[in-house]
Amino acid sequence: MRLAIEHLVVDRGARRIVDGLSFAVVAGDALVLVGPNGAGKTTVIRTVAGLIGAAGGTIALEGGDADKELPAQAHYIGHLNALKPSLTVEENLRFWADYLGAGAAASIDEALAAFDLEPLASIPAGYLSAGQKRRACLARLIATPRPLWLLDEPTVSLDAASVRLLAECVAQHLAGGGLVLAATHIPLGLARERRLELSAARSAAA
Amino acid sequence: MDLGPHAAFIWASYAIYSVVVAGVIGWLVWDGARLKARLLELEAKGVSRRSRSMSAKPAAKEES
Amino acid sequence: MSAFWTLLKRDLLLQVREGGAVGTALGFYLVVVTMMPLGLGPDLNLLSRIAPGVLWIALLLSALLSLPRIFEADDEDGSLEVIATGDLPLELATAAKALAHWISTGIPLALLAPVLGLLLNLELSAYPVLVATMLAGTPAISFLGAVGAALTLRVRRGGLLLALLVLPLYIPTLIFGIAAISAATGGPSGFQASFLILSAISLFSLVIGPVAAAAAIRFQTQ
Amino acid sequence: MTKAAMNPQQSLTQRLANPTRFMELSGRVLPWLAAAAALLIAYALYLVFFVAPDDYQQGQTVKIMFIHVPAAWLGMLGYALIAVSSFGYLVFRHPLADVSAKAAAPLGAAFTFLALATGSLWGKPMWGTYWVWDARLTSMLILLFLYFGLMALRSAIEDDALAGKLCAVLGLVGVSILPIIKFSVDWWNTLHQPASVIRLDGPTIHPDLLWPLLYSAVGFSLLFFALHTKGMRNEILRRRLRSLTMAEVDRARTVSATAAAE
Repeated sequence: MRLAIEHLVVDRGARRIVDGLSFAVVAGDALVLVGPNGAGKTTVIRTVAGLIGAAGGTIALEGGDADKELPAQAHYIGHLNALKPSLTVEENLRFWADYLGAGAAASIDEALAAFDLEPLASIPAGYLSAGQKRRACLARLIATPRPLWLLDEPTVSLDAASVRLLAECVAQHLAGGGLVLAATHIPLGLARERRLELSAARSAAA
Repeated sequence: MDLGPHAAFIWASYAIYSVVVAGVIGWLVWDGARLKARLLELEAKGVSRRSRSMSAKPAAKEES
Repeated sequence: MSAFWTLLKRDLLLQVREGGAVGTALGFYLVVVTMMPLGLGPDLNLLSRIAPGVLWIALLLSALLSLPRIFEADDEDGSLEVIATGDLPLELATAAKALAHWISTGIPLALLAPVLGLLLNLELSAYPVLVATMLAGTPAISFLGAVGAALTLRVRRGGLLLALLVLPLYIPTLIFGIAAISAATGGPSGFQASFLILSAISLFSLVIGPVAAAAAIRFQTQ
Repeated sequence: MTKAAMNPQQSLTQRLANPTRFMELSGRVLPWLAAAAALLIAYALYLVFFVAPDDYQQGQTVKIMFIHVPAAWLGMLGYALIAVSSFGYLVFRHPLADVSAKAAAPLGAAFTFLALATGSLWGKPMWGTYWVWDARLTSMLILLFLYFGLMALRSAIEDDALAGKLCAVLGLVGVSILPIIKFSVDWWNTLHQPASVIRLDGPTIHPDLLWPLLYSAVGFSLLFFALHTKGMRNEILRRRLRSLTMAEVDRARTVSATAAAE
């Protein structure tokens, strides 16, 4: 499986944020987008997730499920946690697993274990601390298997131990032939991790 | 001109009509003149359309 | 389709857990209907004649209060974007959320209407008709309301704008809803025709509402 | 009838695909359009006040009809124009379509308002009251609300591109519900009012009244298109101005960045 992005062009209002960006991510590979604020990291990830329409170029998941759109084969972790405060951690997770998985065998217990959430499973998400909420959000990745992970600053408000949990999950996902496209300031500490520098100058000059 | 017993209503109709239509025309002309003046002002400062198209293409609104 | 029911179930569960919204709408309905006799005088003949209109208009206003909540919470916590990456087309997702609004708000309001009818001296024979027409008409309120809610999603203090956008769209529902009830209390029109047209309007909004709401949401998440 | 009148406008818009070309061509056409409108309206007014006979039933007040009917027609035409433009913008993504929709809304609202105002002033001598819940007047009032909604939505959203798209959605929803609203208001009206309501413009209209009305309708239609063209030109200038301002901001930033690097 291979995520191929060619000559991607994205406009936001009157500004061109991404201009002619090309890269590829192959199975078992993690690509980390780095660069200063405003370089377009979030824009690239949101465009791949189908939340922003591209003004030009192609985005393709080669070798993916031909019956599904790309966004339906990807997990999108944005800045917000998409948790309902009045539902428990487990209910939140189960909803997303059922909604996103649409029939696939959900592994809620596994997901709770992966992010050390078992003690919190029956607590409404509204009571959680920021770091715990982030972990509950990330557990979505494990609860429903999807080949492509799109992680936009996944480590926000995570402590060092939690970052290690995330790194383990990412490593396992990659070992299983998954793909990861991430934007992060904090290194995930992965063995195989390519970095792609997006600079504000690059998109402005192009 | 004798407009009969209801002249006031006829005149009022035409008066409202004139005021609104004149208002719309006046506003459009004034708005156009104001915009043109500000565009000329900017161009005098040296901001050309080319300098804009280099850094940011304006959402295909201007040239597509 | 299972994703549709999952989303519907979650929205209903959230309504139960968070409460508030439905209670507020019902309370508002009660208060508005109570204001009518206080404003118009306690003449029971007059009240029973205008009861269908009062009940429908107050119901529209009460439903209007709860419309912003259809998409607002999901937009604020990022759920809407994740919903958009699901297998379920966004049109069906918006339909599920509008349906949840109808079940959680439209049905309770329709069921409260006969109780309020007592306050307005509505003829007893009209009660089954009242509930039936309101159940047939309120889907239009939820599904057209979803369009307004989606259009004003990111507008700060969009509630008033939402009312301005949506109330004119409710006029056909209002006219035929009232006509159907009036017919049952000896009004000038046939009940069946009004009721069928009312249902047709609801079916029409069932189609157009989710499509337009999904388009509006897509434009805003971009 | 409305649709048939719309088609030339649409194909014209398509031919003028490029805003720069639109500015050139419209700049050349606009003075002629305005002059033709002024001449026709002046001639129509001359006919109305000095030639046309009184209506045997309504007397002199029939003079209000010559501006009332065109206003009502243009109020509806404005919404049809918005609907076609909205469709063009959402389906073909043509930026001029959004410019057209935006320029048409205040014009349509103005003429709808005029139709209501003159209708009301005509109604006082005819019906003895300024407002009756006549099906036509009620429908026009609701149309005015739809215009208000469109304009309020556009002004509430700061991002112009987004405002255009959302207004296009609202415009299409509005136009698809408009026939249902019209139908329900007509139905409601026949339900509550006996058939004795005076028809304002029945088929009994005298031919000597018809010609001034026709001149007036064509004249005001030309005026509407002239105003719409002017509004579109203004909107294009406004967008050009905004992108120039943004270019200036960008340039200032690049200059300061280079200075910092050196």
